[in-house]
Amino acid sequence: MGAKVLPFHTALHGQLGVPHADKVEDHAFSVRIEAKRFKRANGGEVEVIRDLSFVLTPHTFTCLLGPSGCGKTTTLKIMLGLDADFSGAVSPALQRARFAAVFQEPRLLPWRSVEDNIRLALPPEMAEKDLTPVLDAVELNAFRSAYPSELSLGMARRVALARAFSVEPEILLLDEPFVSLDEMTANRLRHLLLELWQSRPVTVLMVTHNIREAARLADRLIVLSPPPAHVAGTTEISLPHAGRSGGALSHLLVDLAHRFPSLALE
Amino acid sequence: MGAKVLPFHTALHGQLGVPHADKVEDHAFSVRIEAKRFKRANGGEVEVIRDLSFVLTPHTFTCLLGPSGCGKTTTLKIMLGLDADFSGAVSPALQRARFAAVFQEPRLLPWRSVEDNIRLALPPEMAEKDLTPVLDAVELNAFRSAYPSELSLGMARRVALARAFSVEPEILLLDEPFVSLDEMTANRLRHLLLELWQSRPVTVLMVTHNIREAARLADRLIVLSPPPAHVAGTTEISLPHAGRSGGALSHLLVDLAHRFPSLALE
Amino acid sequence: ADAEIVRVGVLKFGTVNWEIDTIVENGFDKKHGFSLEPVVLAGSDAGRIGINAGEVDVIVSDWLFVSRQRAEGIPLTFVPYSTSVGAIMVPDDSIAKTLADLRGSRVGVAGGPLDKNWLMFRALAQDRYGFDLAEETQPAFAAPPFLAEKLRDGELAAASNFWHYNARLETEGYRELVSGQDAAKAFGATGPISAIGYVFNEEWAAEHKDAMLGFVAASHEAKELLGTSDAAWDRLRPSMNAEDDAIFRNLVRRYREGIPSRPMAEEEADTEKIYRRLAAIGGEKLVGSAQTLSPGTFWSVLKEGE
Amino acid sequence: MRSFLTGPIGLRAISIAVFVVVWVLASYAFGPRLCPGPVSVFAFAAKEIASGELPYHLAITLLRVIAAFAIAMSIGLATGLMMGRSRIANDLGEPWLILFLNAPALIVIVLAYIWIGLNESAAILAVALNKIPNATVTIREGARALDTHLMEMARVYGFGRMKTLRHVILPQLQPYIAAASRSGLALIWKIVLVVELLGRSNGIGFQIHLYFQVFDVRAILAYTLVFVCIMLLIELAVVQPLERHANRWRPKPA
Amino acid sequence: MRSFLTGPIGLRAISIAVFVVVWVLASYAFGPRLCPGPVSVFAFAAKEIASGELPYHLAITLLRVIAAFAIAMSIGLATGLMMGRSRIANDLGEPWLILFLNAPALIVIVLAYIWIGLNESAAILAVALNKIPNATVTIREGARALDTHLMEMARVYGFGRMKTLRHVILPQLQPYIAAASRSGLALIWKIVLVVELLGRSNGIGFQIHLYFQVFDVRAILAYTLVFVCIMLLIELAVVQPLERHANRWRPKPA
Ligand SMILES: Nc1ncnc2c1ncn2[C@@H]1O[C@H](COP(=O)(O)OP(=O)(O)OP(=O)(O)O)[C@@H](O)[C@H]1O
Ligand SMILES: Nc1ncnc2c1ncn2[C@@H]1O[C@H](COP(=O)(O)OP(=O)(O)OP(=O)(O)O)[C@@H](O)[C@H]1O
Ligand SMILES: [Mg+2]
Ligand SMILES: [Mg+2]
Repeated sequence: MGAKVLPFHTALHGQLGVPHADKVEDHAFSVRIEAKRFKRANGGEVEVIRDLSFVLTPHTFTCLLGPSGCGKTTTLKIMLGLDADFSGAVSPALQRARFAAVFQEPRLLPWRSVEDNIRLALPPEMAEKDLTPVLDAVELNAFRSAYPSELSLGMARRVALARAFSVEPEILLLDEPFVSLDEMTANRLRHLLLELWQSRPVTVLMVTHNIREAARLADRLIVLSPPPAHVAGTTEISLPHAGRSGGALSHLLVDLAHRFPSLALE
Repeated sequence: MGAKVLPFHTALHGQLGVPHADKVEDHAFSVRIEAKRFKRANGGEVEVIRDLSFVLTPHTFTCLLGPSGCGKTTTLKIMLGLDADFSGAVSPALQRARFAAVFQEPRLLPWRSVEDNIRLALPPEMAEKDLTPVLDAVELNAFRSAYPSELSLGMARRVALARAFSVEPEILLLDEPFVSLDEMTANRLRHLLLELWQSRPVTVLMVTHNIREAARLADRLIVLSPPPAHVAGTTEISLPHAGRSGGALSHLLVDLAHRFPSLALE
Repeated sequence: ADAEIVRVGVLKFGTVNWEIDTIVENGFDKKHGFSLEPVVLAGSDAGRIGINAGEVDVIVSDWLFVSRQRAEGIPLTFVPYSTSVGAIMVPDDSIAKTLADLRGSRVGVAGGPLDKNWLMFRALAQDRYGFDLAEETQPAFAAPPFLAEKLRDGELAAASNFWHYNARLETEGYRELVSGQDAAKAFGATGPISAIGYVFNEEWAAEHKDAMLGFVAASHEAKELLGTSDAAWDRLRPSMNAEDDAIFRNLVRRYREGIPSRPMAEEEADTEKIYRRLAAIGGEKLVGSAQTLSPGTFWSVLKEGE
Repeated sequence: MRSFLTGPIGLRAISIAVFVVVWVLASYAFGPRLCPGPVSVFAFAAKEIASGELPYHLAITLLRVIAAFAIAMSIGLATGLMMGRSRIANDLGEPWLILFLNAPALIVIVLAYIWIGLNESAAILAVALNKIPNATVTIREGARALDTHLMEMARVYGFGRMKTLRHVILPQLQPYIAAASRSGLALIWKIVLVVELLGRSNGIGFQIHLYFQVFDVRAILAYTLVFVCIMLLIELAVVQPLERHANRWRPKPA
Repeated sequence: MRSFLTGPIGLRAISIAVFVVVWVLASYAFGPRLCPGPVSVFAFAAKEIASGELPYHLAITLLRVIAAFAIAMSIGLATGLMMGRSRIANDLGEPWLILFLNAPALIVIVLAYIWIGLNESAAILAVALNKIPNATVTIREGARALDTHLMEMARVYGFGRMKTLRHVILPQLQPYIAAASRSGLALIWKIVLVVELLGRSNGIGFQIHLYFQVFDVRAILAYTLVFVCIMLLIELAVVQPLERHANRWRPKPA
C-alpha cells in the first residue's frame, strides 16, 4: 500500500524514461559509474562500484540505502565532483549544479565560530543573510559565537545541517544527517528538511540506514547491493508526506521490509 | 509491562541502596558530579552538569539517554578519568577499573592497520590473542591489513567496536556505538554485545538516542535532563532479553514513551 | 669640479685605519687633490668582495692575491703599505729556540694553510732543518683572535699570527721565535719586503691617475707624520683598542718599524724571489696558474715615476 | 605567592634567575676576560646605549631582519604551498630547493654581493635567499598534511581560492608558519650577522665581528644579549598574544 | 615519452637541465671568473676527487654533520615534546630557548672553542647547540597540535608512555620531524662551514674558506656542488623512500 515496488530496469526505463546508458550525460542530474576502483595502500586495487547508475528527477526526494561500506559515500563524492578517478560520467547539469552537502562527519572549520562556519558557505549574493532563523531551527542560536570544539557531536551535526540548509542549493546531498541526535531533535529537523524541500525547488539525495526515516521522507528509495555496488532495486513511494504516520507508515514499512529483507527493522 | 518505572529518588535509594552522596565514593562504580563547568573560548563559563549522580551495579547493562548536547559524553569522559576538572567524585573502584570505550567517533590511529589498531589496545597479557574471531564478527577480516582511511565510516566504527570488545574490560562504555550502520549489521553487533555481556562479568554503560535499542539491551535506563544535566529519571527493565521482541517489545516501548515523552519514537 | 673620490676599505680596528684617519684628519687628501672616503668593513673577506664587486676602490691586501688575480685577468695592482709581517710567537719561558724545536707541538696558524707567513716558515724549516713544518707539527688553523687566546691558555705551544696580535702578546711575556722578515732574508731578500700594500684596479687607476697618485703621496705624508709625531698617535689612541700603555707603545713602535723605505724596484726584485719559493711550496692552490710573480703586480706608474 | 611562582611569569622569572646564576658562576670559573659577568656586560651595554652606538646598529640590523623575514616568509609560504599541493610543482622545484637549502650562506652572500653589488638590496636578498628554502620545506610539510575532508567541504561550498586559503588552509598551516617564523627569525638573524660581516659597514653583526677581532668578549655578549632581550620582548609582547588569539579555538586543557 | 617527461624523474631532469642552462648563461654574462661555467667547475671537482682531496674533506664534514644532526635532533625532539606538552616545562624553558635560538652562531662557536678547546667535541657541540633550539621550536609546534582525541583513546586503553610515544605521538609529529630534519640538515651544514672556518683544519668549510681567500670561485662552486649533489642523493635515495613508507597510510590522491 502506497509503495510501488518496481524491478530496477522497469523503474528506470519504464517510469523515468532514462535514455540509454551512453546518452545518460545529456539528461538532468544523472550519474553513471561503470567502475570505481581504489588503490590499496599495500598495492593492489579494489573495485568498489560496478555499473551503478541512476537519475535524480529534479525536485524529488530520493533516499539511498545499502549495507555499510557498499559505496554510498563514494557515490556522493563522485556526484559532488570530489573524485574524478572513475570510469563513467556525470551529467553536465549535475556538474554545473550548486550543491550543498551534509557529510557523514560534521566537517566544520574548528577555527571559525558556528556562525562563521555557516556564513562562509554562503554564496556571495547571500553574504548578509540573517542566520537567526536557521540557528533557531537547529536550536543553536545561543551557540552562534562558539567554536566547534565547544559543541557536542550532535550539536556539530546540527551546525552542518544548518549550513547546508542555508545556502539554498539546487541539489542537497545528505549522508546520514540525523544520526547522533535524540529522536525529538531529529524529528524536528526532518520536518525542517521536508519544509525546505517543499518550499523551494531543491533536489534531495539522502543516504540513510534508517528505513523508517526513508519511508517518511522519500519519494523514491534506491537500494544498493554489497560491493561492488550496483542498484539492487528502486521503489517509488507515492503516498503524500502528510499521510505517512501511524498505521499508514507501519504498513509502508512492512511493504518495504518485504521487498528488501536486508533493510529489516529488527 | 516489563518496565518498572520508578521516580528518580525511589529508584536510587529504594532499589539500589545508594548511600548518601558524601559516601558515594566507597561504593562500586559510582559517579557523583556536583558541577561540571567549561570555560568558553570567548571568556565566560557554562555549567553543563549539576548534581548528576548514579551508580552502576556491577555486571549490569545500563543505557544513558538524553537530549543532544546535554552532557552524556562529558559524563563518560569524567568516568574514564579523562576530565578531572569537575567538582564531585568518582568511586575508587571506578578509577581502578580496566575500561574499554567506543567513542562517538571511531578514533582509530590512521597510520596503523585495522589489526594493529585493535592489537595495540590489548593489555600485555593478551598481546598474542587471535583476532580472527572478533574481526569475523564485525565482518572485517578481509580488511585486517587496511588503513583506516581506506574504510567507510561504518567500517571504521566496527573496528572501534571490535577493539573495545577484544580487550575484555571490566567496564565497557559505549557512546552511540551502532549509528552509521545498516540495520542488519547493527543488529548482529547488538547481539554480539549481548553475548559478550552475558558470557563475561562486564559492566556496560551505553549512550544511545535509539529508544528501541535501549529497550532491547538494557537492564536499566538513565535519562538525563537538558543542561545543566541531572538524572531526570531511571527505569529498570526486568523482562529477560530473550523475550524482548515482537509484541512484548512494542509494549515496552509504549510504556517507555509514556514515561518519558521526550524519547518518543515519532 | 669636485675632487675625485677614492673609496678605501678599512677595518675599524685595523692598522690601515690609523693611516687613513690621519690623512683625512690632516686634510692630506684635499692637499693632494682628491677626496678620501673610508669604507669601514668588518673583515678582510669583505675587502676582497668589495674590490671584486667594484664597490671600493682601494683595499689592503698582499701581492700573492694581486699576482694571482692578474694571472686570471683581473688587472689589480699593488703599492707597498707596510713591511710589518707576522711571526711565530712563543711564551718567553718556552724551551723552543728555533723552528726545529717546534717538532711535535701544536702550532696555531692564522690565515690558513696558504698564509704567506706560514708558507715562508715552512720553506725556512725545510731549508735550515730539513723538515716540513706542516708534517711534523700539528698545525691548528683558526681565526687570529683564537690563536692569541689559545696561546695564552696554553692549548697551543706556538702561534703564527699577524703583527698587531703579536705586538700585544709581546707586552704579555711572549717573544718572537722567528718572523716573516727573518725568513725573507734567508731566501735572499736584501731588505725588509712589504708583504701588504694598497691594492686597486689598474684600469681604474689609469682613469683616476691623479687621484691615485695623490693618494700615494698622501699616504707617504701620513706615514711621515706618524713616524715622527707622538701627538698624532695620541689622537689615534682611542681607536687603537690598546688596553694599556705598553701595548700602545709597542703598536706604535711596530708600526714605525714597518714603514717601507726602499725603492719599489728593489722590493719587487726581492718579492719575485720569495714568490718563487712560496709557489713551490703552496703549489697551484696558492698561485693559480701563475708560477712567477705576474708582471705589473707592483703598480707600474710608480716605478716609472721613480 | 606559590601560584605566582608556578604561573607563567613566575616560572620565567625563575628560569631567568637560574640563567644569571649560571652565568655568574661561569664568569668566576673562566675569569672576567673569557666570561665577563652580567654586571660588566650590562654596564657595557648601558654605555653603548647611552652613546647611541648600540641603538643605531640594532636598528639597522632589525630593519634588515624584518625586510628579509617578510620577503622570505611570503615567498616560502607560496612555494611551500605549491610544492606541497602539486606533485608537478614539487618534482620541478625539488632540485632547486635542495640546491638553495644546502648552498652555504657564505657562497650565496658572496655571489649576491659580487653579482648585485655591495649594497643593501644584495644584503637583504642574500639573507632572504638563505631563509626561503627553510620556510618552503616547513610549509610544504604542512601543505602535505592538510585535512582533505575540510578541503572537500570548501570545494563543495564553492569557497574559491582566496576564501579557501584564508579560512581553510592558513589556519591549518598555523603551527607550521609559527615554527618557520620562529626558527626563521633566528636563522635570518644569524645570517644577517654573516652578511654584515662580509659587506656592510654597520649593524650588530658588523660590531660583533669587530669586537671579536680584538677579542672583547664583554662587548660581544652585550650586543648579543641586547638582541636576545629584544627577541624575548617581541616573543612575549607580540608573538604570544597573537598566537593565543590564533589558537583561541583550541579546546582548553582540562 | 610524454609520461616520462611528466613523471617524477622526467620533471626533475627538466628542472636540472633548466638549472644548467641558467648557469651557462650566467657564466657568459658574468664571465668565467666571477661565474665559472659547469664544465670548468665539474672538471675541477673531478680533479679534486681524483686527487683524493675532496673525498677526504667531504667525509670529514659529513661525519661532523651526522654527529651534530643526531645529537641536535634527539635533544630537540625531547625538549620540543616536553615544552609542547607541559606548560611548566614551556614556561621554564622559554627564556633559554629564545636565548639559544638567537645566540649568533659565531658567539656559540667562539665560546665553545674557548671554553672547551680547539677540538672536535667543541666543534660538534657548537653546531648541535645552534641547531637544537630550531628543532625544539618546530617539534614544540607539533606537540601542541597533537590530536587530543587520539591521546584520550590511548589513555583509556592504557597504552603507557612508550606505546603512546611510538604509536600515537611520533606518527603525528612526522611532518614536523621531516621539516625539522630537512631544514636542520641544511642549517647544520651551514654552521659546520663556519665552525670549520673558525677553528678546524679540514672539512669542506675549511676548503671553501681557503679558496675564498684566493678568490677562486670555481673551486668554491665545485665544493658546494658536490655537497649539494650528495644531499640530493640522500634525499632521493634515503629520505624520500623512508617518507613514502611512513606516509603509506595517507589516502592516495584521486
Ligand atoms: N581511499 C580508499 N582506499 C581504498 N578503499 C576505499 C577508500 N575509500 C573507500 N574505500 C572502500 O570503498 C568502499 C565503500 O566506501 P564508502 O565510504 O563509499 O561506503 P559507504 O557505503 O558510505 O559505507 P558507510 O555506510 O559505512 O558509510 C568500502 O569498502 C571501503 O573499504
Ligand atoms: N570543551 C568544551 N568547551 C565548552 N563547552 C563544552 C565543551 N565540551 C562540551 N561542551 C558543552 O557541554 C555540553 C555537553 O556536551 P556533551 O558532548 O557531553 O553532550 P552529549 O550529551 O554527548 O551530546 P550528543 O548527544 O550531541 O553527543 C554541550 O552543551 C557542549 O556545548
Ligand atoms: Mg559512508
Ligand atoms: Mg556526545
